[in-house]
Amino acid sequence: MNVTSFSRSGVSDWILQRASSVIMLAYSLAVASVVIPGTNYEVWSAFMTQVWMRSFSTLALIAMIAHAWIGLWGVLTDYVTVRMLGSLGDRLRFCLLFFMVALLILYLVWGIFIIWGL
Amino acid sequence: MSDLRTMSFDGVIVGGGGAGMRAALQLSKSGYNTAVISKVFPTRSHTVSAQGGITCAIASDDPDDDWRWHMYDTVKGSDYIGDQDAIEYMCSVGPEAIFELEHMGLPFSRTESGRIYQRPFGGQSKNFGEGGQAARTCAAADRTGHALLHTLYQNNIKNETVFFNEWFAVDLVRNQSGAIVGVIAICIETGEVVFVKAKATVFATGGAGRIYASTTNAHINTGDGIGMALRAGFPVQDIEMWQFHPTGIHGAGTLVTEGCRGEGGYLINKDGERFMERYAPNAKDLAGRDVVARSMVMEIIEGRGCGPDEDHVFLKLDHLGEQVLQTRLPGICELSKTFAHADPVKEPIPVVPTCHYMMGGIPTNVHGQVITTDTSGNDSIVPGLYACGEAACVSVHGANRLGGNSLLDLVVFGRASGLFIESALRDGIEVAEPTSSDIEDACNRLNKVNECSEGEKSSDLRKELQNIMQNHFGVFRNGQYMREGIEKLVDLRPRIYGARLDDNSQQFNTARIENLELQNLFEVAEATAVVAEGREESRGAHAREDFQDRDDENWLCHSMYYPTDRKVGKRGVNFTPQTVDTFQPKIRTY
Amino acid sequence: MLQVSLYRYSPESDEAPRMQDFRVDTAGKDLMVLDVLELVKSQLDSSVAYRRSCREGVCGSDGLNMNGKNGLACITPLSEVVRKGKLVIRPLPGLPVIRDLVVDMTLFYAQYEKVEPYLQNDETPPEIERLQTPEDREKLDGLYECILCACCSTSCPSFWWNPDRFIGPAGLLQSYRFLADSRDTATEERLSKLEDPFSVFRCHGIQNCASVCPKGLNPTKAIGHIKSMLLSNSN
Amino acid sequence: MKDGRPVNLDISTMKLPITAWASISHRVSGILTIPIVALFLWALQVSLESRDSFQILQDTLSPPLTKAFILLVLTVYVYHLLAGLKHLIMDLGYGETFEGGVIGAKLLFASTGLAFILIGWWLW
Repeated sequence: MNVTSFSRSGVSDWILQRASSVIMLAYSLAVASVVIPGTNYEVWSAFMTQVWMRSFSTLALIAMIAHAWIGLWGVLTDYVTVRMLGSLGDRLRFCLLFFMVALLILYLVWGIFIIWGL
Repeated sequence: MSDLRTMSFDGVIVGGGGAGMRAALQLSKSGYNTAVISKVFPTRSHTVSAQGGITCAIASDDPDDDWRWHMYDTVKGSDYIGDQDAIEYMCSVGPEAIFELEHMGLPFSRTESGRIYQRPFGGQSKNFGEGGQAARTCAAADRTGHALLHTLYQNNIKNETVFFNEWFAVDLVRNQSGAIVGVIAICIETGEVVFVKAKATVFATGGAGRIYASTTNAHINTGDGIGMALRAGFPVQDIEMWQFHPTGIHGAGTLVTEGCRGEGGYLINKDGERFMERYAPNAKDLAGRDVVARSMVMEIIEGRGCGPDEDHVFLKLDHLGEQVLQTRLPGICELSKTFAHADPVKEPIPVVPTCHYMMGGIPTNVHGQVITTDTSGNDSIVPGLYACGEAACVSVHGANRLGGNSLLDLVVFGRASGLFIESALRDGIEVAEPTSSDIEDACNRLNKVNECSEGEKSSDLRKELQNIMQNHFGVFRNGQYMREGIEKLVDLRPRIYGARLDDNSQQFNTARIENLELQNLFEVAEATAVVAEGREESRGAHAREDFQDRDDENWLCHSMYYPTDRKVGKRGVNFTPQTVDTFQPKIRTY
Repeated sequence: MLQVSLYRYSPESDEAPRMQDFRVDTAGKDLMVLDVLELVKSQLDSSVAYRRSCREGVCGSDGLNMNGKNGLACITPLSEVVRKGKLVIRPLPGLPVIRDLVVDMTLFYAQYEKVEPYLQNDETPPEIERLQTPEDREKLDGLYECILCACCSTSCPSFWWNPDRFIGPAGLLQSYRFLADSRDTATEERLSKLEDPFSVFRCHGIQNCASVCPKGLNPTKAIGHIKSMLLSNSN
Repeated sequence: MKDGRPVNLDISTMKLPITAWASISHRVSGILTIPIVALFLWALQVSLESRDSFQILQDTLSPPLTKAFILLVLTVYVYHLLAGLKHLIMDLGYGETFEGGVIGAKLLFASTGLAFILIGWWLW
């Protein structure tokens, strides 16, 4: 089961989960600080295309991928297991995990295209 | 029934309490194939309820403390019918046994210098009674038994002892030459009956406080080992000696440790008077337990009891302050709030003397070997059978046990049994196989219990038994009244052995176990009754209204109860310790 | 009259578990739940199976789920759990039921044994006891008092889903009891066995454990300490 | 474990503390956040493409029903953030007592409620 965990270590997964959440929290605040007062295309676009903001967006995106992987892996290894579902459990979990990882990679590629305006 | 599955071990220990697990640990450490049969998961054994501590001269509180002083106290406490060689062994080996426990991880409370914390307990003195109150009871807050039992279980895990948890031993198996070769046991979970064969069988089955209606004892304290020994025809010793603990919570029966009084608490009557000053001017509330319990009953009889029915007294603790109570007696505060609805920080705890400990039991020597007496009254060893802990009578408690000595007893003699069996196994033990009829004999009782489809409900019979014992064989005893009690027991015997079993299922059938336990309770109760009536004197916990004085001329001896003819006999007390002078019987005052 | 609803299952006669109702005369007293069970067994149905021993909350035998919450039957007064005159007693959640209110605790004990719950110290012990300051001893308070009743672990969802991989609150509390003991020298080895994603890190701070512990202990906090130790150990 | 033994695990019979509900909803909101991320990415893409598409996005998001949907989505996301924040605070050793956990859970639910109102007020 550990093979499919993000870092294969509980300690590193745990640290990554925390670190990524701090990054996303900060990123959400940064974006909110521009969006909440109300914005227009010029301001918004200028803000988001600064190099540091593009880097920050990329970092947040990667943090989100790691965070979601670790979180979902936890969920799947709780409920979608041989113990819970019988012999089907392991295969079903691998399928779902594969699907989730594929989706997250899709997010990553898509996000990078958006962020860097490619 | 000879098609029973057989499991073989070098040593099998019946009972997973402190004594059993200490014996098992000794054996499994030395590499022998050791099994423990316990009717509950080991940490649920009654040792877990021991609170105050384990008395031993480790010289922490007083660097000059001496095990001989502890021995003096114990001999005096026993009212001089404790065997002095056994007491000498316990008190002198004690410190080593305590330090071993600490090395195993037992979380003792500590003094500022980092040593084990010791508190004063009843009956403790320095310098052979001349040096005032001693503080000799090693404690882990007020959860010493819990800490001890868990530590022993943990170390048995470490040493890979085989545990048969939730297995119930039914009866002994004896071969044609009369040697004990194991027990018949039921796996409670599956209902399977198995012959557990062993070169050494150790009874560490604990006490039988459930013979009384009001007891500090757990539901499981049904004297199974005593019952099995008596049915096998072996005598029991000093079985009339039952300790009533002064402070059981009124109504609930739950124990409040003597450590409360050791820490400075005291008893008061309805006038708020500290009445123990009258009964024991020197030791006051820390006199022997028998003395304190009788004094409490006297107060109640004379109309100075507390509460609407004037049927209890109060244990006052509030003057000790919240800080002391929370660090030294946290468990007591919990128990009192739960069972007496009284917060000791603010109000006193209602208490009453409650059946607590069986001083008597299966007679053994210091190696745990079970002793019987032959026709001419000489001691002889029962081959293959050992006993330790409360089930055994070594005897270190005589007619009255001192607080904190039970834990020391079970550790020291559990260990001693293990050590002896270890060396016996090394020398080689040859046992003749039991025949199939030997095994069948041992299954007899179980078969009969299973077949009882008529008869009375065992729960009603149990209640009846407990009430007879409570009313006729309590703190104060009287010949006439005891004889009436014995008659009631005669009537009760066939009814208990014919008790109905409604539930014939195999898996986790607790009704069947309870019927088997009830028969064991009955055997202990009957032995108690017969001997209590027979011992015509007052000594230690045995207080008779019709024989109020101690009679050293006739009764400075152990009582023996022979089950085959239900007769009372006598056995000499050992007065010859090996390294110290004999402590001569004196008038016992506190 | 108290209406008591018991979870019944006998492997020999029941296909599936069922609830059985009893009416118990408590004589208006605020009994403990265990007293009620004893009344049912002695007066109404001797075949009801449950565990009990000390009846004062120190042996840990009678952990049960009473009106939805785990606790010890012997120290839970009716006034604390009964709602609308009704008491529903079910076995501890998440463990296989052997019969009625008796669960198979094999997995629970296995997790306890996994943490090597015994003092490890290879140094030769002194002639007397090992010394320990009162301050160091105090670190064991709130840990060593565990009675292994399993109320905590069987109220923990993480333990429900992974009882074979997640050590669970009871085992981890004991794990920390030895990590925190100044006399134990196996700290590194102990920690290295806890680093995987399941043993400790399945704890999500749900705190059901602390909310049910009949001894008022707090496994969540102990687990927090273990996590901190693992963190500083990995640096 | 012997096969065929039943297990008592009917959550509807259980009384769970508020801390458990906080934790369960943290997990549920986390799972919901996965598709929400796709929405965010889409919105980001459309908002950055051109001035026109930015306008189209604003128009798309203005009907009341859509606003209500956004309110829900943002609340779920904010709940997950706040619950995560609570976790971080607990990791630092605060609120590890059960009482502390209860207060934390109450604060979490209260602040999420507040966030719901504020987001709603902001949207309209």
